[in-house]
Amino acid sequence: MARRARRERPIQGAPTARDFKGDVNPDWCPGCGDFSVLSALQNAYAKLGKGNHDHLTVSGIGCSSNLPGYVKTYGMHTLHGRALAVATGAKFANHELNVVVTGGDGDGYGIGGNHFIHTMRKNIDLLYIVMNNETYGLTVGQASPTTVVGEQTKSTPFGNLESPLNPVAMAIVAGATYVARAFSSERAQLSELMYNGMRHKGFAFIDVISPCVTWKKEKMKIFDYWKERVHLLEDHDTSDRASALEQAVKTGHETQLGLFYHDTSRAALDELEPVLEKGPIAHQPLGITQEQGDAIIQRMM
Amino acid sequence: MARRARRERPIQGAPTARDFKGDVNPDWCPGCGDFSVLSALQNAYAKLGKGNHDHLTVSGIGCSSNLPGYVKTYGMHTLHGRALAVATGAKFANHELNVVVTGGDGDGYGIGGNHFIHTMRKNIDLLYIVMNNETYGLTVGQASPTTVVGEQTKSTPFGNLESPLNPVAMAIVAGATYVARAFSSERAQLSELMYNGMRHKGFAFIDVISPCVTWKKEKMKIFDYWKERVHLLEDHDTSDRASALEQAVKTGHETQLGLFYHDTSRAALDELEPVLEKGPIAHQPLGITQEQGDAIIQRMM
Amino acid sequence: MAKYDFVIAVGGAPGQGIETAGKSISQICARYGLNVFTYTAYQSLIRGGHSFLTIRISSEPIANHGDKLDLIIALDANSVEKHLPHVSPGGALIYNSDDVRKQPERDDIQLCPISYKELTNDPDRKKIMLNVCASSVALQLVGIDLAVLEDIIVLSLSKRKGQAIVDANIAAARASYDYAAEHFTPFDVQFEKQDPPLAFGSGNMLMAMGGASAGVKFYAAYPMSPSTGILHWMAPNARDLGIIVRQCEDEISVINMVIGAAHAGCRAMCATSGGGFALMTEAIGSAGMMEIPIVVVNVQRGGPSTGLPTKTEQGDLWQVLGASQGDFPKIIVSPTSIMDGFNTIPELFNLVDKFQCPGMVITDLSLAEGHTTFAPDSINWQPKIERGELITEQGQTDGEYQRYHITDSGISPRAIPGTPGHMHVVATDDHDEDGSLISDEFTNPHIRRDIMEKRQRKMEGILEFLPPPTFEGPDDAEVTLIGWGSTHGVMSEAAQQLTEAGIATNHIHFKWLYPMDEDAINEVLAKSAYSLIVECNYTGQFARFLRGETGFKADGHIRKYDGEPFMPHHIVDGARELLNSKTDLYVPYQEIVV
Amino acid sequence: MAKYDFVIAVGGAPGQGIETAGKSISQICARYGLNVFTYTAYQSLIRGGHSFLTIRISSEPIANHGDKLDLIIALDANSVEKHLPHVSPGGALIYNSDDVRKQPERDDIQLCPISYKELTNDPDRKKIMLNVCASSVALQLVGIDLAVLEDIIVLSLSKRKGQAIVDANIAAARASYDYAAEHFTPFDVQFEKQDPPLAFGSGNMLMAMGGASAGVKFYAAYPMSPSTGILHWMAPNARDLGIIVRQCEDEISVINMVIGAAHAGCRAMCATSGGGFALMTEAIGSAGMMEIPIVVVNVQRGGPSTGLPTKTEQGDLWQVLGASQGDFPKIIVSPTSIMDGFNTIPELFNLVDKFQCPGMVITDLSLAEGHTTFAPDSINWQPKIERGELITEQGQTDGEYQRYHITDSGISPRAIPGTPGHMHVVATDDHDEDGSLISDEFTNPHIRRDIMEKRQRKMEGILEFLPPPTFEGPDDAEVTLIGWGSTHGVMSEAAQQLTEAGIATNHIHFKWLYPMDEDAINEVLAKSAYSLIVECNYTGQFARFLRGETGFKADGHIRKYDGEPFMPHHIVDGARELLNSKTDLYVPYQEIVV
Ligand SMILES: Cc1ncc(C[n+]2csc(CCOP(=O)(O)OP(=O)(O)O)c2C)c(N)n1
Ligand SMILES: Cc1ncc(C[n+]2csc(CCOP(=O)(O)OP(=O)(O)O)c2C)c(N)n1
Ligand code: SF4
Ligand code: SF4
Ligand SMILES: [Mg+2]
Ligand SMILES: [Mg+2]
Repeated sequence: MARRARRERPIQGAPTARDFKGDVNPDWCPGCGDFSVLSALQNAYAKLGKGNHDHLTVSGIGCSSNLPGYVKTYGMHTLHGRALAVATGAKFANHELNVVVTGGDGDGYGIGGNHFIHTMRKNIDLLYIVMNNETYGLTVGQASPTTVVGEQTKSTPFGNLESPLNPVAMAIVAGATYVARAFSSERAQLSELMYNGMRHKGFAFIDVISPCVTWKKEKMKIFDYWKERVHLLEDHDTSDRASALEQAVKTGHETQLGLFYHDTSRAALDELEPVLEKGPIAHQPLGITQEQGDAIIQRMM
Repeated sequence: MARRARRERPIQGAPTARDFKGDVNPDWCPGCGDFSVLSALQNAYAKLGKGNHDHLTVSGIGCSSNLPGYVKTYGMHTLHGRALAVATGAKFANHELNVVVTGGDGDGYGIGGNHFIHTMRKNIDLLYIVMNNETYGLTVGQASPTTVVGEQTKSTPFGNLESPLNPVAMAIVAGATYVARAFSSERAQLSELMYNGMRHKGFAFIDVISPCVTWKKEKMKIFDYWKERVHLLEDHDTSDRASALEQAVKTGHETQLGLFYHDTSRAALDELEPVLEKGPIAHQPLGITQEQGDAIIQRMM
Repeated sequence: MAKYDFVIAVGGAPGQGIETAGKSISQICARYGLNVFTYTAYQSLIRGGHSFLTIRISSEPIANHGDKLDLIIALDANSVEKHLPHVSPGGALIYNSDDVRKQPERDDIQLCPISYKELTNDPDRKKIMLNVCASSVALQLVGIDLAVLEDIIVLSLSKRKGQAIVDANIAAARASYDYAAEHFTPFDVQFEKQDPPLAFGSGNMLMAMGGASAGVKFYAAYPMSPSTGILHWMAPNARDLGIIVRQCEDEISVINMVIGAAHAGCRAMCATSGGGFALMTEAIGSAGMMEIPIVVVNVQRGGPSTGLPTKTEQGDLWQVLGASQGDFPKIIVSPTSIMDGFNTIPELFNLVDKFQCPGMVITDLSLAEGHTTFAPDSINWQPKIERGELITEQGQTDGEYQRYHITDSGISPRAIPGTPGHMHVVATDDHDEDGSLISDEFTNPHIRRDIMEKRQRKMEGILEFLPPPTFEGPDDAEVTLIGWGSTHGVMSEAAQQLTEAGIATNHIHFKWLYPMDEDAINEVLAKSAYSLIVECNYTGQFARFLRGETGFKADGHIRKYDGEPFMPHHIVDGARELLNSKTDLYVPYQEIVV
Repeated sequence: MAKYDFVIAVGGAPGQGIETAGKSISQICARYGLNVFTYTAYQSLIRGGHSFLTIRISSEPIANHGDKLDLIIALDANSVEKHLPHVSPGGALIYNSDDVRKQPERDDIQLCPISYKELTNDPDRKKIMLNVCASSVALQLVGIDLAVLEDIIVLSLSKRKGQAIVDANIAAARASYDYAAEHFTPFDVQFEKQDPPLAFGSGNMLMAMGGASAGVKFYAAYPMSPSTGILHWMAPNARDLGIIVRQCEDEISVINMVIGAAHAGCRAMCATSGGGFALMTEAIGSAGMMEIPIVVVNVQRGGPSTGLPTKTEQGDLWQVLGASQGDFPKIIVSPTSIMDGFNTIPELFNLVDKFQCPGMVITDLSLAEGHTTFAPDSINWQPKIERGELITEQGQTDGEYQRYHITDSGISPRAIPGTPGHMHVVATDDHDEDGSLISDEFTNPHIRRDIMEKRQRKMEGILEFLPPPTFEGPDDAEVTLIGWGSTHGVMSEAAQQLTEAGIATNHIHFKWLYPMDEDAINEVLAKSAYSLIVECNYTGQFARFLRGETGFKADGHIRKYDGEPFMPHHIVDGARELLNSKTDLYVPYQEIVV
């Protein structure tokens, strides 16, 4: 949609959410849950206090995946399902960047499912925000891996027969070290979870209920539907993996919001890589020395 | 390796494991754990009592994935990582076939990880046997998604930095309805688990510790290594998902063998498909009737 | 009877009911027995953006959206501004005067302002019936009976919306119709009923229907524009027709499921667009190696990469040609019209079943999302079904069965799992006649050569079944237009226009793309005059491929790669310009910017 | 100094130490300053099967494994039987007489039975030192000093095995050497030391080294034969050289990580074989669209599909040409020798950095797993590194920054994330100059056309940097051999053999495959005599591609697709036969079946 004037002036003083407003206005449907996710993210970026250029926002393809265009950071709008892999590469190239990955449930849990599991297993230092609307929004409303049983969609006109995936439980089992669920309408909580997720060293994951007002049968009533179902996760020890899993598996018709699991004991993969001790490889001089080369040849003789 | 004479005579009387011996002798290294998996499978096939032609054994690519060539059933030796998807298609085409999928940890948990999760989520009626040797055997010994931290392999000469995946816990969370772990040396238990897995209507999964004697540092000592670590899962209610998960997550240096989880309440996806009520679609007459066609045209006018 | 060729276009923001207006107008014309072809320009957005639907209506058969815009319905102010210049002289513009600050100015067309406020009693002024008002005015101007419109409103709304809404819409339609009769001048062209009434559908629908008629029993998909229409047809029809429809986790699982289902005995099919097809390529090669017949449809959109999801292009030819590593038998076909999309599917299934190999359909958004009318009895619901050498019962072979038995034709009888006495393993590793891996026995280069030659011999057999490109128009021409696939309709018309303008032009068109019979094709190409290859991509993918297979080098090229499909005059202009210049490339300017 | 060209081959079951024997013999020769080229025929098995290692040794430079087998070491009975016929007349066969029931029979060669029992005191008779015994005999026969062998044994064993084992091996070597001196007749050819001593490595190693020298800082892989050698070099060298090496969950993540790393400022690379490459294709197009420079290596093996994992072929050309949907700038190169593999990587990185596009290296098992000797100082460890228009600091541009700024060259300066003041979004959707999606603003066809033309203009710039195919041999020839990539060495030698035999032959060879400069290439091709395209695949992938790009149609074709690489005489025989026949295709018979 209409593009706004480009602002190249550097941030003055402490950054504010406004400093993270992108050059393009979102093209989401009015009322889409993703708007709140965007503004929560802009807040979290601001709160972190770094310059715009220190962040890299990476996404796949989908309505939700259009997000990087709407924030003022470096951005990559990659292939459908591949954002986590691209982000991992970028993180290894420059581990000083704050790398945030955003996308949808189809993108992340459908086609991107394998990267989802393995990026968590490896505990890559990323914040991953999934705008879970339980549908394929951009392709006009088919079932997604989180669509509930019985729901009629364009691809399941007789009702969905497949059980949905439980992303939070999957994340805890697969090895994510910061696992949360949020609701886009609870914007303050969401922003706080994002902020802490960025500060967490390791893989931070937030499954955000971010309703689609266009393809969900209930249309705008979808927000009421969710408001009835969510409640805060309370009296929960976030360092207790077993209990986090127990809470996560419970999720059925009701959904708990908050931080399920936070493990500060496991190092992120980049912290374990001796090669990165000298600083980002993207900043290292290219090539190798003659001495290194000679040593290699020596071993070949 | 040397091919044996082709036997086309039909099974006489109750089938025995010998009836399921393939035309080709395995080319695995002497001592490889996969031999026991193969013979346990031949036993289980025999015990099920059907004809050879009623079974379809499907695999990907890897040492372990060579298995379909060594059993006397219909077989598909598909692409690396894709066996579950191919098997799902075959099962839907002819749900009267007993479809068994065999493969390795790299094939199933590495490149095939997305199919692994989603096939379980959908509860497709398959038996999936993973010969987990914690390495990429056929490609001469790189780290796999189940390789333990610190292990030196061809791809991790300084020691593996990545945490391994927990396949049993993943399976329970993702929606498999029959989840077990076995050890190739415990052949009787393995065969029994396979037999029950075939009879289970829904997705049955067995993670089998099947040591590689060639690429594991300990070589033949690998069996001793495992024998010290495994013990039977006892006093466990297999219908209790939470407790199954608790047991599965515990797995660290010690490994429990047996059936973790068995859910008989959830229907397999083919049972939910009204289209299959008339029998396998592979046996239905092709095309549509003139009346059906006319009705379609009518809706277009 | 009067001959006419008239174009109505509807512009507006998504959500304003452009599709509904377009569908109503098209359906009314179809019921009138008129020929309709539509094309919609839109964006990869759910809300916002701008859509522009072109409905060409003719008393004669048509196969593209034409050159002119006689009557434009502008549903919002933006459309008025954007499309005012696009109305052909003598045409008309219908717009909502409530909305427009500055009245549009053009002397050479009829301006038809209507006031939504006055025509409806929509208390919220949500303008949800604006499309109905504007359509009614349009239909009045071309002489369509109001009753027909009312029928359509009742039919399309009643089920979902309830009587009050239907009544309000009908009232708005009547008021608008009457208003038009009173205030505007009707067109000289007045639509007349023809016989028989026609049906109306898109390329995607017709390919899906072709699949159903061919006996597809397993259809798998992962949504991807512009191929999703096939899934959206298959899913609601599945239960009725006994088709299993699966939405999968990704395109890799889609095609591998299709392969599994095909191996187990079904006719199985899938469709996607370029990016999804890229993910499928590895498995296409595996179907070639295992000799499993499957059909994969690639509905091209603007590339490269995610590209232009809602725009058209013929840019994936080399991707389809180069799908998967190594050499293996395969068939590639590109339907030449929406209706041909229906027929191509059973034709291709018969070939892939006979030759046990993957078949690929390469088409594009312009056909797949384009809609056309067709005579109901032009559809052959029960095409010939030939499944090739299939073993489904014990005793069909005597003695030893070898899945990959080496034969002169390269075709080895195929036993379906579940059949007693024919157990075998199909493998993606290369294998001996009986399916055992060559690598399992010393990788014998002689066995390898034999089995490779067996497979590739099938390509010679396939060639015999593929007709050469069509040749249309005068033998003795000044210009020859050469094209492939979806552009047949627009090129035919361009050839005709050129011929009528005194530049005799003929037209060679390719449907079957691979394998190519060099001699047979060169025989047709030998009839070329000054030859121009017309295609919808940047590098001339077809021209380069054709030259490689036949040595044929065209004299010039007309290429478009801005996302919008060719209109006939783009080609006519290109031919004129190239005839008179020393350059060999013409890239048309896209006048209608949406 | 005497000139000689001698081939030693070692056959046996995997696990018998064939690789060790081969490596020792090769390394000894390398230290002698002799030129060595090796090729190993093996299967996709871990145990079982049969391996056959050919070591060609020459006083002159060589680039293929030759035509003959002067001396065969048969480590097991199976090898004796299999390879007895392969020994060239006047040659010799070394075998373990303990093992062989029936003594081999041939009058025209020297039979050299040795008794493992007698030569060693290996109490378990595990024959683990048989390779050492046989190598010692072989080396004695060609006049190599025992001391050199001892050095190699000490070097290769000491670290891992301990002194006792080293001593036993040395004792066995000595006993065998002495036994040979006493019982067998030395060859006329006696190897002589040359200067300087040479290094020895495989194509995979040299491509990896080329990557390191080019400044690759991020290497990702998923294991796939025959490309895994690059990973196996990168992984142990990573820490020393400051390279991040990641093994990923699949090839899709491999290439997407490489794209991420490249975008963030690294030189990043990956390698795979055909099936893995198929999975990478979608992302290759995305690198084209986002304009991110990456290098992807496809080491071809026998196809289609999983095919022949341990065999060679040039069968993926069309897959690489057709990788991903749509048109986008890209560069495809095929190294012409093992050493050229080293140089190609930095050359390609400079190009992709300059033109911000994906670069693809297409090579095959014969080069990647073939080993050769080379002079240590022939390696340029510090090649020119040119990163193109890169913005890494604030102030490099004044005012507004547009990532995809439209320029005459099509190249837009590239800002690296982390650089202040140059924030932008790269997108796989098509986009405007500033990176905003075209679909976000009415999918403007004019913007689309401009940005597409901007991207494609880079292809013209690239052309200027790509040298035409090489031309070698007499201008005035009877036959012209035309090839691409890995076959350079064997074709050169075939051309020479033909010329020596009175059929004057020249040789045109392609390294840079895409884009192709039609005129420049036709200028070289114009020098062709009776032209034969030589390639290692079934359908003539290169011939068809070359014809498409240039119109050139060869007079004949020599093709091999049985998994084994060409030997010079295959081509010589083919040229002779085609010259004298009416057919235009020759497929050599593979004599050595392993
Ligand atoms: C390989 C590939 N397959 C399919 C598509 C089509 N596609 C675009 S977005 C999308 C789904 C988006 O769903 P989700 O990720 O949940 O995002 P949402 O639109 O719901 O926010 C699909 C299937 C694609 N772009 N690429
Ligand atoms: C797409 C693709 N990538 C890579 C390969 C190479 N490959 C063959 S087997 C294998 C790993 C096998 O490991 P696993 O599945 O654990 O089986 P194992 O050999 O250990 O039994 C790989 C990577 C391939 N065949 N296809
Ligand atoms: S379609 Fe749904 S998810 Fe997409 S922008 Fe609209 S409301 Fe949001
Ligand atoms: S390499 Fe390992 S897994 Fe493969 S056959 Fe040998 S022992 Fe078994
Ligand atoms: Mg979604
Ligand atoms: Mg394994």
